[in-house]
Amino acid sequence: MPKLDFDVITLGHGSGGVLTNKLLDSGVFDLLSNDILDERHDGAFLELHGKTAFSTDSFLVSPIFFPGGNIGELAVNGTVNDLAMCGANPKYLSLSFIIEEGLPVKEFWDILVAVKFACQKAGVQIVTGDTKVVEKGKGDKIFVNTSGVGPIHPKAKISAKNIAVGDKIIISGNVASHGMAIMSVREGLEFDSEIQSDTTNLNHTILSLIEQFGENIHLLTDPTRGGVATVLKEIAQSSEIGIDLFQKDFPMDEQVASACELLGLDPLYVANEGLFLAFVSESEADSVLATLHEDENGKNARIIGTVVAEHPKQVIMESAIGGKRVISMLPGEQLPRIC
Amino acid sequence: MPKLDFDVITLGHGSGGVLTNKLLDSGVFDLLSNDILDERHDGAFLELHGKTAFSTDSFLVSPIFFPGGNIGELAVNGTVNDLAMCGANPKYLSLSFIIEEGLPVKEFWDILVAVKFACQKAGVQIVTGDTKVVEKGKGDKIFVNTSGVGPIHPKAKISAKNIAVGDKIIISGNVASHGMAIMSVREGLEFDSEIQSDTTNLNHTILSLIEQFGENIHLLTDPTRGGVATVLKEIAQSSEIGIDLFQKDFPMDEQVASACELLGLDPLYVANEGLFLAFVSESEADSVLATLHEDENGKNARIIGTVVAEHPKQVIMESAIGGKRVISMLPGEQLPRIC
Amino acid sequence: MCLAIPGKIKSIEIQYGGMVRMAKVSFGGITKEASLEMLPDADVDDYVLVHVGVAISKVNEEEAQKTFKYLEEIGELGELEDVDEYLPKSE
Amino acid sequence: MCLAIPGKIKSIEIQYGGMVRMAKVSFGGITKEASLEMLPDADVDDYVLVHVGVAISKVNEEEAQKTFKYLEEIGELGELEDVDEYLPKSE
Amino acid sequence: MKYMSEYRDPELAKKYLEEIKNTVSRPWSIMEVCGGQTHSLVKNGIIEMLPDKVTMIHGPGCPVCVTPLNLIDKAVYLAVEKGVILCSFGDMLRVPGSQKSLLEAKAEGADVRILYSPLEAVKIAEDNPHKEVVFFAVGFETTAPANALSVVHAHRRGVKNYSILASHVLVPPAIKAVIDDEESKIDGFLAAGHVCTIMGNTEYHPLSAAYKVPIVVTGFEPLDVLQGILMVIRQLEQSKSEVENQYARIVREEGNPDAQKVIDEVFEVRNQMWRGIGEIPESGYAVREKYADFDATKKYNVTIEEAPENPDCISGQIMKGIKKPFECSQFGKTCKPTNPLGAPMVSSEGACAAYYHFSGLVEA
Amino acid sequence: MKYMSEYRDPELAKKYLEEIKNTVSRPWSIMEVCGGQTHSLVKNGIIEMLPDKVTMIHGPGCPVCVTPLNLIDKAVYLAVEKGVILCSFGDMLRVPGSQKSLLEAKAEGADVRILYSPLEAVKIAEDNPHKEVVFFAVGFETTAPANALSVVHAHRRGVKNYSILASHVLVPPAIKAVIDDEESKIDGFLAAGHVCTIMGNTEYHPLSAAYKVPIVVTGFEPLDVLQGILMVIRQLEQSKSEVENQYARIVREEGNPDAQKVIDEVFEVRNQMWRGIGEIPESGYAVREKYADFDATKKYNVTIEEAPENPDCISGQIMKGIKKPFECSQFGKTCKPTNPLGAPMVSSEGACAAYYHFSGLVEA
Ligand code: SF4
Ligand code: SF4
Ligand SMILES: [Mg+2]
Ligand SMILES: [Mg+2]
Ligand SMILES: [Mg+2]
Ligand SMILES: [Mg+2]
Ligand SMILES: [Mg+2]
Ligand SMILES: [Mg+2]
Ligand SMILES: [Mg+2]
Ligand SMILES: [Mg+2]
Ligand SMILES: [Mg+2]
Ligand SMILES: [Mg+2]
Repeated sequence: MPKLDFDVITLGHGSGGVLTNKLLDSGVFDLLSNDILDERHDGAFLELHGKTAFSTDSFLVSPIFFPGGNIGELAVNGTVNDLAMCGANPKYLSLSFIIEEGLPVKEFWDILVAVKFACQKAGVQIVTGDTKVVEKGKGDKIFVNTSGVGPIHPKAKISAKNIAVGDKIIISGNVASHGMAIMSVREGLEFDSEIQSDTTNLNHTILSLIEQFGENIHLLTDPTRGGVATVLKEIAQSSEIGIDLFQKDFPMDEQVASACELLGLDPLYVANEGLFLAFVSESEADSVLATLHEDENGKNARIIGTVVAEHPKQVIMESAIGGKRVISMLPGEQLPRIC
Repeated sequence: MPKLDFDVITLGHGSGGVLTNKLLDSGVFDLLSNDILDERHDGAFLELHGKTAFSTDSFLVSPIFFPGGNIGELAVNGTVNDLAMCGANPKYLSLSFIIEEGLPVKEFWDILVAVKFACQKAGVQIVTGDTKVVEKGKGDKIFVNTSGVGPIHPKAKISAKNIAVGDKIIISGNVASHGMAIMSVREGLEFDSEIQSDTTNLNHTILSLIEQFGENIHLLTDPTRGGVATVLKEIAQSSEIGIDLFQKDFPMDEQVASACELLGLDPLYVANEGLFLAFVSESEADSVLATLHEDENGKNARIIGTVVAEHPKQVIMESAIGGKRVISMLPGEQLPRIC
Repeated sequence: MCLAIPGKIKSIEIQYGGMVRMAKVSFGGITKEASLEMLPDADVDDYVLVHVGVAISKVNEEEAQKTFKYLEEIGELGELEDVDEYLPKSE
Repeated sequence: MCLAIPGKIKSIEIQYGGMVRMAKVSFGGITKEASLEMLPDADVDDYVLVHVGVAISKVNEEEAQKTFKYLEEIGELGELEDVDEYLPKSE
Repeated sequence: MKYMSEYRDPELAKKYLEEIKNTVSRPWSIMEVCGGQTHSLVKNGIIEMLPDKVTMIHGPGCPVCVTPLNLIDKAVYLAVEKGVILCSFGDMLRVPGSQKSLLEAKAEGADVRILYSPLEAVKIAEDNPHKEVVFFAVGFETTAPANALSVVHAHRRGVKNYSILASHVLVPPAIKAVIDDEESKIDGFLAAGHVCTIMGNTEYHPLSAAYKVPIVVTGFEPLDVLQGILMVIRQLEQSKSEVENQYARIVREEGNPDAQKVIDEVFEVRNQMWRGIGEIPESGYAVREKYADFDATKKYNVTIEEAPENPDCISGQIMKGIKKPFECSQFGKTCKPTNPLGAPMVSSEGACAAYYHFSGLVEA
Repeated sequence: MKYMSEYRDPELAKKYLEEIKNTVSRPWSIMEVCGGQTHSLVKNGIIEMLPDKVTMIHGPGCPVCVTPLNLIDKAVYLAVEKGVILCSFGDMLRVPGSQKSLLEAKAEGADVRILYSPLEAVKIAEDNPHKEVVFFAVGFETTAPANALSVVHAHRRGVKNYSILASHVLVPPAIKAVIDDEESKIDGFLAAGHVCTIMGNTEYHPLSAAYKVPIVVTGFEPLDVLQGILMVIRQLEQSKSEVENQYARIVREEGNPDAQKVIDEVFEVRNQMWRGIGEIPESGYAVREKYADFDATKKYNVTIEEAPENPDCISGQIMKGIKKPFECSQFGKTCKPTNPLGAPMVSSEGACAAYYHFSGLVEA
């Protein structure tokens, strides 16, 4: 970390004046240096050709540092993954901070370092950015927005319209790890072996699936906010398909499961990162699964459900003991229950 | 406004579940409807060809409704203008909200309406978006991030490297109006005839200048945070040029000037919107000015300075009475003074 | 349901100058504090049922097996496999 | 500098049950409240100097012109144009 | 988890279901008293797996659901008007008051905090000596020791800015009220295992004898519930009416005497309003005079006018098992978990919400 | 604006400059006492336009700059440790205390508010009855009536949670201290027009007579300052030492008696520490015993150890006109407006900051 003559971010650092320039010139942003970003104009100059995906997300997470990561890599991975879910090869990201005054510069630095490594791992560049500062009590340490663009893979045919009866629904890994890693900090849970957020970039995994299976990948989506249940119910509703799920097939870390029991939370509604759902042709489902098992990001992948002609718009889950229940969307925030 | 069964935005609306879907389906976002946005995937699918500009900004302003506009149009215009300053034709925007719980839905609606009209006026589309909600006391009503892309005009040659000695610096309109319109609300100032923020999209104005004057437009920049003084000092420093300014030539609304006197603020450091600075060839300066005077966004345009060989990196202003002073950057937030 | 789940006491600590006996209780790999004031004789390695941060019952190991044996006991399940199969596994 | 600027009283209001006399003062098109407690005889249309929300002096119109006349007065400026040119214009 | 996942074994569940099918000879209505059992039945899809002759009736077993409207209004008042730090269990936040829920009060800026345990509230009070902290102490007998303990802790540690807004409801008087209602026709009960963990089973023997109903104290895992149902049916088929303990791994006949002691130290039995049901004699706890300083109702002496319940909501009949949620005219229409008209639509333990979420009767 | 922009006329300014040039025959050092005049000189580029023979010396005329370090530490303490709503004028926020500035305290979460007027602070106190509100009442004589008035208002309106942390400094004793310093060689003074608006000119006659220096009470617009300079030079050239009033449109010989009355009602004269200069006898105001309830120093009885000033900072010599800012070894190096070592680098009225911003001696 470069030596600075300030320890915390203050309003002045967002005022656009000397302090803003001082922050910009302090060297902290050198971490992200590349030819495009270094131009430092009002925007970045890119070359793009043809079908392109464009996505945005704002990230707010408390705590900003959590087991397995921090808000910086979350923000990079979030947009990288949204682009990947479109079948795109994420290339250029914007990075915009809203910092609450008083944030230690050290924490800001750590976030930038995480951004840098997440970008490296994903193979993307931050090409334009923005830093704003809000008064104490008008923010929550730091909010990060990333937006991104990238060319769509020529073999990608990702669209909910391609979903067909018989399609298998593959989940790429354990559910609820990210949400519970964060909840564990908030609720003061201690884990025997740490539960980690599995935030990571999925673009390499996804693109090699598309490369290999092309139009047999019908839909990709990352079940972040609202969890697996909500995102599947959304798809069932908007695409007017029926979905059957099997509780016993859901991969889940035992500690994560225990934490959910303790707090009375349903893991199907807990937020995920570094996880995706793929709707794939029945015929290729096993091959996709086998390919995923070779990948670090897919080693726990499982088929959790099937697209069915019956009960359109409904998601029905068979419980571990064989009973059936209907899956609806998360009605509001999941709050820890006592009863 | 569509009839809704909720009056305020709550945490649940950002949870990703039913309420989020309810908000998405409520019809409020139908305002922004277009084919690309309506796909509702994790990102938007675009066609882009060749040199493209990409820019981002997060917008936080208090109050969110101010004389002459609101944060919604500010956010659209901000990114539209940043793209225009790159010589680009802004086409596609992302729109990301961070809402503090408790925001009246009516206010959210009014912001979306402003977004819509600002998009229409600028000729851009919102193609992807995101809505997050933070707990009360962890935000400030609403923060808006926009990012945008657009093809660069073939005749555009915008680069600080093109600035030459003799270049004239043109300001497109009155200084300090936006900042003082906002300050007036915060400080409880009443204006005889309302001071209005001049937030607006400048892309049409800019692109017609580029169309007409091509490479004679050397640099474009919008003096937002930090004001005219800071942005010119930044350019002088990074491009190692000298700049002479003439105080008497600065166009300013009389009420704005009075408000600055009252609060002890220097209008040169007050934030602007809907305003740009152009560095243009000496030979074309008068023609550029004449063209601007025909444009609603340039009717008060003036030449305020010249690029000089003397005092590189320094900006020197001749006061109204003929004395000289050096212009430096805003040292921190401008705070109202008593003494 | 008065959400309550069973966990194993890992350690016991006396807090507030002897006023409160608190346990670290492990629930399938996660640990949370619980008051032992309602179970003065609970000790390390005991399984206890915890509700809103208070341990309210010690699990009776012998009784715990009855659910697995019940069908056999009522004599209606001749060919029931070895009951042990269902018994809590040792960790 | 003890930032203080002159403005014109537009209206006067009695606040806090007669305790405080407040004026709306117009400064070149903007209006702000100021206490008149230090200037009990100030009235609507008077120009007053306001510092941190308190009017502290009434502007003396006659004296105000002396700065424009001074050079003439000290006899050093034979060809001084008509002083009126510099006088405050009526609105 | 040990003593938990073993009771989810699918094969044994199948065998229990078979045995239930083999045992039942004619229709029986069984009420699971506790919302946790309702949750387990619905979430595991057990209801559809039971033979048609077995009808499960969801009882009043969600303390959140039966917390009186007026008390929620008081909690909101304390948070909004008195500026206290109002602490509560998460499920209490969404319950509608007559004007607003605690969640809405929070969205408007009140300092409402969700806690896992009332003991944490005492710490918050210690950490915020300049603020008043009120814990909204709802619950059945199960939660009473923890709530009482928080008062004892605050008292011992000299924490003066802590109090509880108590709304405790007691299960046996509620069962009695249900049986006494002439419209209700319930043949047997699954009693609430965790309530009995505290209070023991002794109160149920006279009930079972007087009304001639089988009562089986039951746990919450699928096998627990299935075994409980089987035990009730076996009694019914054999015309028995006894108290049995399915959940003996947790529940002792005499309950937990230490827990009873701390309850008795802090609380005394009183008549209690049950939302949707009405007043039930001797069915709740009040804070004893001795601890009046920790009783938020006395400390703030708040009187809030009784607001009328939504007249369309038939939650009382639902909680007594007289009607099923889908027989309510508002169910899934104006009344949804995102906009509950009555309390049983709020907590996922509530009978209406349980049906709404898991049984697929409505489009979410 | 009327009575303002007229005094910025470029042509008349040129004529004043010409006249000054024609009048001056040998070098003179003139101190503008008030930071507002410094600001005007620097911002309008007047210093470079004056003939070389006229040297302007920047006086101690920034009340923010001379507020004692210890008092800033107290304000920070009240905001951070006592949790009061600390209100202040904007320029006070950046002044470094021994640990931190109020701006830094604010960034760390203290409730520090910038106000335009002390009268607003009384309203804040009324609106926040459960909080303590302290106004950091700094200023010269000019600001004293407003600060005193806030106390009178609070007293009359029965506002008990309001007090002021007073740090008033008086100009005439400071001028005397400057003249008395043997190192300083000042030939004439521009007195501070707004201070005289309150106090009148009478105090300056004995000073001018005793020390044989011309004193011209001067305004703040370019023509005011130029006329004031010309008036001083004319006296000097004619070996006069009188008190003249350049700013008669605002300043009456007797000042403002109503303002003096409210000052006298609330304050009494005391010895006062001036940051960078030291104690000057009878150069400040203390809140009278009668209003002790509104005196934050008494109300909170805070004692904070005197911290040493930064030894490299020569602000005392600068404020007495003995040295110029660029003669300070730290100027523009370790000491900048974004990181001020001494107070004159803080407010743009401060001599060091004025030089830093406007005169181009450093790379910003
Ligand atoms: S569905 Fe709603 S209105 Fe009907 S009984 Fe249940 S809670 Fe009341
Ligand atoms: S430049 Fe800084 S260190 Fe030097 S005298 Fe001025 S304030 Fe003090
Ligand atoms: Mg996205
Ligand atoms: Mg990680
Ligand atoms: Mg996303
Ligand atoms: Mg996504
Ligand atoms: Mg920006
Ligand atoms: Mg930008
Ligand atoms: Mg507008
Ligand atoms: Mg911008
Ligand atoms: Mg810009
Ligand atoms: Mg999103």
